[in-house]
Amino acid sequence: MNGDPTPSTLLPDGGESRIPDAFDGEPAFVPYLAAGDPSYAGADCIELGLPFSEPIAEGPTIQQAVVRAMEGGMTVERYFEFVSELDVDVPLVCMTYYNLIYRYGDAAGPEPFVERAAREGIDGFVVPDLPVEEAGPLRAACDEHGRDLVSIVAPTTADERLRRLVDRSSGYLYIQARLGVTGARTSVSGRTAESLARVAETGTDLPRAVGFGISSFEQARDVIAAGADGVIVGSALVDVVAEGHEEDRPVEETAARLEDLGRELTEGALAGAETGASQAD
Amino acid sequence: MNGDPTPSTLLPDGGESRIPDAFDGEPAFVPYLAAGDPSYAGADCIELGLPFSEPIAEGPTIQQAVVRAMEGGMTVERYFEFVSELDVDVPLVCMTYYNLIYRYGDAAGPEPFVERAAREGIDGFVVPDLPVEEAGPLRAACDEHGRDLVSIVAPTTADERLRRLVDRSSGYLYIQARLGVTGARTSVSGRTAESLARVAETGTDLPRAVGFGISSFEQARDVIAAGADGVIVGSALVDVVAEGHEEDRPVEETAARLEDLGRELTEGALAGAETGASQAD
Amino acid sequence: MSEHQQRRGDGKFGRYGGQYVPEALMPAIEELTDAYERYVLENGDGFMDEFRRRLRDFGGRPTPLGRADQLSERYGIEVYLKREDLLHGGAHKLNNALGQCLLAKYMGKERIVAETGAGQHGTATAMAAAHLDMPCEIYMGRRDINRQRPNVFRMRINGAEVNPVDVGRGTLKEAINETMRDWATTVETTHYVIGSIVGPHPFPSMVRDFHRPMSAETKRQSREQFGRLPDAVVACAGGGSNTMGIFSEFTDSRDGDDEDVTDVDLYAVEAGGSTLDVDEERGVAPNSASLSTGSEGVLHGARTKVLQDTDGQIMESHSVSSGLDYAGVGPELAHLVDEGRVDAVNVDDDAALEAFHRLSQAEGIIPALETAHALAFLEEHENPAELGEYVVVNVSGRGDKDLEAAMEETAGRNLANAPEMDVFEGEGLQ
Amino acid sequence: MSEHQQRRGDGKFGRYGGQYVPEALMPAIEELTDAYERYVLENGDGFMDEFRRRLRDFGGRPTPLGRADQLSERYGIEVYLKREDLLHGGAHKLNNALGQCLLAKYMGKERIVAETGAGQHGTATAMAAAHLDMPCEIYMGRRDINRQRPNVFRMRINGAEVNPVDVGRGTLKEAINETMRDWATTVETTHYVIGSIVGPHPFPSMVRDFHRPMSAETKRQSREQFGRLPDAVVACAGGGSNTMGIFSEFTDSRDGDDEDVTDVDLYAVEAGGSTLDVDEERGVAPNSASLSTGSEGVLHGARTKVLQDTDGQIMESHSVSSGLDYAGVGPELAHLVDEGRVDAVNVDDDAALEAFHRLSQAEGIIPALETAHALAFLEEHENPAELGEYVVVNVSGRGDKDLEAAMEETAGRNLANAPEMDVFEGEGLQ
Ligand SMILES: Cc1ncc(COP(=O)(O)O)c(C=O)c1O
Ligand SMILES: Cc1ncc(COP(=O)(O)O)c(C=O)c1O
Repeated sequence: MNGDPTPSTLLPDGGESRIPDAFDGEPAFVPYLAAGDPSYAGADCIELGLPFSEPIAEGPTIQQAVVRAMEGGMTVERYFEFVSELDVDVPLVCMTYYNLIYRYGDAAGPEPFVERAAREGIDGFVVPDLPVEEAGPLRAACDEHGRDLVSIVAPTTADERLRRLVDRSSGYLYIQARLGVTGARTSVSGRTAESLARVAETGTDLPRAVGFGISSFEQARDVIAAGADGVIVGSALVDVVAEGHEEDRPVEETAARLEDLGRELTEGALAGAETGASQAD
Repeated sequence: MNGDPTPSTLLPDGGESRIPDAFDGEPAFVPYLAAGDPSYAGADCIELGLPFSEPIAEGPTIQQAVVRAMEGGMTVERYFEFVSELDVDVPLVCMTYYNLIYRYGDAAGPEPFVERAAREGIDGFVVPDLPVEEAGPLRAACDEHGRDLVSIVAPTTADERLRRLVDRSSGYLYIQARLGVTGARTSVSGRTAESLARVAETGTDLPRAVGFGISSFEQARDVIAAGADGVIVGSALVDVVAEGHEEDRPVEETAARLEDLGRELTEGALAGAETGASQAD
Repeated sequence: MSEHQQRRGDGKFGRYGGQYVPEALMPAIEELTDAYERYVLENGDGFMDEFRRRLRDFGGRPTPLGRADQLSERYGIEVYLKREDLLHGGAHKLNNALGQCLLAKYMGKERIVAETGAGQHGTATAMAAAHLDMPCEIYMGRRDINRQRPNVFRMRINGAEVNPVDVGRGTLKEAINETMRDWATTVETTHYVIGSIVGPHPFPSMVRDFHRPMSAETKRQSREQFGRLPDAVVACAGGGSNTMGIFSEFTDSRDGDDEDVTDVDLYAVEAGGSTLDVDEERGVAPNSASLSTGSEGVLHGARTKVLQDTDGQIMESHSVSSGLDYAGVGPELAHLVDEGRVDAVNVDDDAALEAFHRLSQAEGIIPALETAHALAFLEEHENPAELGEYVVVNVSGRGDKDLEAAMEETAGRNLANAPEMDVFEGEGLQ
Repeated sequence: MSEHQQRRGDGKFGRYGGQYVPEALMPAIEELTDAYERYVLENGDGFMDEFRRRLRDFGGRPTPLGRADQLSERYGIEVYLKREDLLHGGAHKLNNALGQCLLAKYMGKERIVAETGAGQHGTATAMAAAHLDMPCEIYMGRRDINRQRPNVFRMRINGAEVNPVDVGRGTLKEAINETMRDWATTVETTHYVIGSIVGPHPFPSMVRDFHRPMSAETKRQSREQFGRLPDAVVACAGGGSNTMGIFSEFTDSRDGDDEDVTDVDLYAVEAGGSTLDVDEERGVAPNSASLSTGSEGVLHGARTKVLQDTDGQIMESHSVSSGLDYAGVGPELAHLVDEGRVDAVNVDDDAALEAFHRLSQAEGIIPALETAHALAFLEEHENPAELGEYVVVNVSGRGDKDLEAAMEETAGRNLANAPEMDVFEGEGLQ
């Protein structure tokens, strides 16, 4: 395990992660999309899912997206091809499970995957089944290639553990809004505010993005007001894509709807920033 | 248990069993019929079945007859009524299972049944589930009412046991032609001859009637030739009755067929008697 | 009369018992009686040693005695369960099946036949015969075959032939008749493994003795676990083998025990079916409570209590559990009830089904429907505390064989504690 | 490093093991690790005493070790069977289910969830939870639900909820994913009872320890019955819990035994399915032989041997027995195979079905289809005498749950020793 905490500001040369910039200024809007779904403009950073056959941390919406993608012939190779062709100028975070990272390439271990991802323009990683205890080798590979490894902070993460975790994260902290799996919900757990406060107490500089169940103006507003630097929105968007698939809508129509929902959430986040600022007064 | 063996010649007064007469002279033809079946002329003695719900010693033919009789409403009372109305002048043997004998009347025990049977004109009893060990009370009741209690001799009955059994029998000995249950068969077990020889060795005066599976001229001939004094024919006759029932034949037609079969068997028995006599020469 | 002679007995239990069988079977019965005395009572050729070893290594004896925490709380007494459901095959039946198959082997018999009702005795016999490498045929009523399909599968898989009996109602009674017929034909080479403490002597005594380990273990385990004998022992009674098996050490004190084993109250719980009333007209008893409502008669080789009409015709019995669905009962049990040593009680189908669900949910043990009757007795009792402080219930078998039947029977009733059934009917789960 | 610390371990077995779970679960995993060390390893609050008592009185331990007379003759060696089929519930699974449910109770958890494949772990968990009065939900793939209906019934009857999992192929893999999701939501009040020696630390070690009595008893019983340790122990491997359970006392000599336990050869028999070849294109492995044909990967919380394609996507596995139908295997077992301490072998579906019928007919024991794989290994071995004089086979479960499946699978094949099937199809018997 790599004992050196590596904050995101300490990136080696050979291309730097663009993630820190995404959280500069106004609250960031971070959509999660499965690779292959219609791309999204208006994002400050994109989490791009690489589907794994055992998505243990996902709710039904993203599970279905995984099934769709895999039936559509998605492979690790195609994922990288898709990423390299992607025409967006925001940072890209690869969200996937550890086995795909571990297995890639000829040598065992995460390095070949990280090397390739860096080459294709991926700035960082979120790996839901890789707690800090097992993250050493991936952290080392990220350091080597100047990529970020985002940690997830759960409502159940106790303070001592939180400190260890903050120390070893880079890019941003993914604040899990509630227990459970991904999926759109109508209200945000009161524990989100608690988590944000506890993170603040650690004194970390890392931006905090809140995800798990964010789907509306109000939710986006509330989490930003509670001190978050950005909102991560997954299932709510994937639902739009899924509906488009089911009802055989033209890609542009789905893209337009995604844009609408994105706008609503961005506005919520802005409203939250104002409340937060006024509360801070 | 009644320790006194009671040979059939020692009958108290108040009506005597007519069975000994049936075996005087020519080989006896002893048909078994379920009570209610068309009566049979030409018999030297009739075994009249009183159906019991658990006919453990019967093969399929007589089991079916039992079911038919019970579904037809046969009860112990009707059996006795039937017997009392029966217009035949040969001895009648009641063949049934012990529970019906034991349960009849107000007092427990076989006496009331035997008393009633004697009154209605029954001369004796064959009870397939009553070995000599359990026959004491019935033997006593028979003695009291001058009835015979016929014992069954099985192929498995060893010599010592055979002597005990012969000592406690009256009327005749029912020589079981083979192991198993009642039912018409095409050949007679070689063990029949053996049984007859073993019975002869006991020096008993009791007539020997052979039953279980006798259905043809040849069989009747063979058992009589081997030393039997009569043949008991059950399932072969009951088959004729059953066929009549199935095919809805008029009672007279069935009666005529019974008569034909009876004649065939009687002739077989006579033929056997001649062989036996010539062999004895 | 020496201890030994007393144990040997003459096959009579008071006014009950005896040997009411066709003459053709008597020699086999005598041979069996000799073998019983020589091998079972006198441990000839080390028979009982081998039997006990096989009961342990093949059968899984001793079975546990375990406290039922939730039931104890519910009834305010200490309820202990004797776990015959854990015996190989899933019921107490193997004790007897193994004993008789082994005895048949010692006697030089080449073939095994048996009757079965619920299929438990049939499966136990098929297993024991396979274990001892003997060919085996089982007679089973057509109706029972349809009610207990998994057990039919099991017998066939163990290599036994299963012969359907179509006569009559196609239940246990008819299967016994048919097996007797087979035996009467093949008696010289074949042993008939009777499935309960019924039939002619020596069967009732012999079957009881093969089941006696239940009782001996219960005595020992009670002392180990709560320091004394129980106040009461409760068992369901069909033919009565699990009953006499677990009662036997408490009905006499032949082992020279200090404690008075006869202080232990014994309850035989019969199947009350739908009602204790009898339809004399149709010859049907909608129950199997021969101890409670039957009268003296002769059935299947023994004088005992039977369900019969006034003529003495045996009635159709009924119970939600095939294994209790029998019109007779073991002569020794009938005698002990007459003597007042055993209390005959009964519970109805509904109570048994509720008890089935209760034990399953409260203790994590799915009992056979037969066993459920014994458990229902506690629930039906007005004041279980009257039974004493420590009560042992004999869990004679497991309910795996009864799943379909229990679901079906449950669906038609309004039981307080049944799980939602829709999930079983294809909606929820299929 | 003290003995104790060595036992405690860090959750790694050579290159395998670890804790690859979502952050939200890590606190629970840490809490569980503490509880494992405190209660299981150090017998805190007398946990292990209570566990052993309940294993005995509720579970039926010790299970017998019995000589298989007919198999011994067939193979010319002494074959002994360790009878986990006699454990309550019908498989070794209860050891672990009871241990974890009891641990959950000691930890103050209020609710139990579990996944199940064949339904054996689900039924064991439902029974253990009912026994300890805890609410319980079981996740089960839709396909398995249809293949193992009796077990679904049993879980429901024991009061557990059964939640069908419709995703994917609807087997064990998907059920595990779904249970993890439940746990990730309810982790504060709920304990997830994993069904084999898989998953993140401390599960593999803890589940092994709960199954360890199999091994300890086998050691003791072998000495009692044939005066020494066996030459070989054979067990089937799905996740590997019955394997590691019966192997564990032979993989180290920590009890200070005189005898060299490591002389005992250990065989883990995997499901060879229809063939060992893999359809990379479709992502399907028509077998479940992850030890023999899998590669290193991370699945369900641990690094281990898994069936996966070149990308690292987990493949669909296959076996005639649902309980072996899993694409991974316990990390400790993977390690022991790498080390050469355990031999990984496999037999195909046909051989397993034949062994199912062979044991049923020859010994009167109907094995689970999983277990049948271990038995088939003897038959498939070119020269069983090479295995040694005394061979113990772990009979991990009984086949009652498999009757329908076995009949169906048998009907389609040309097996040397299957009983006539027509009798089951309604012609002969219905
Ligand atoms: C589980 C179980 N209990 C009880 C019985 C009733 O038999 P007995 O009264 O002889 O114990 C049976 C009969 O099949 C049974 O299977
Ligand atoms: C009887 C039996 N044996 C073996 C297994 C395989 O599990 P494991 O490899 O963990 O022992 C199962 C799983 O359901 C089972 O039911």
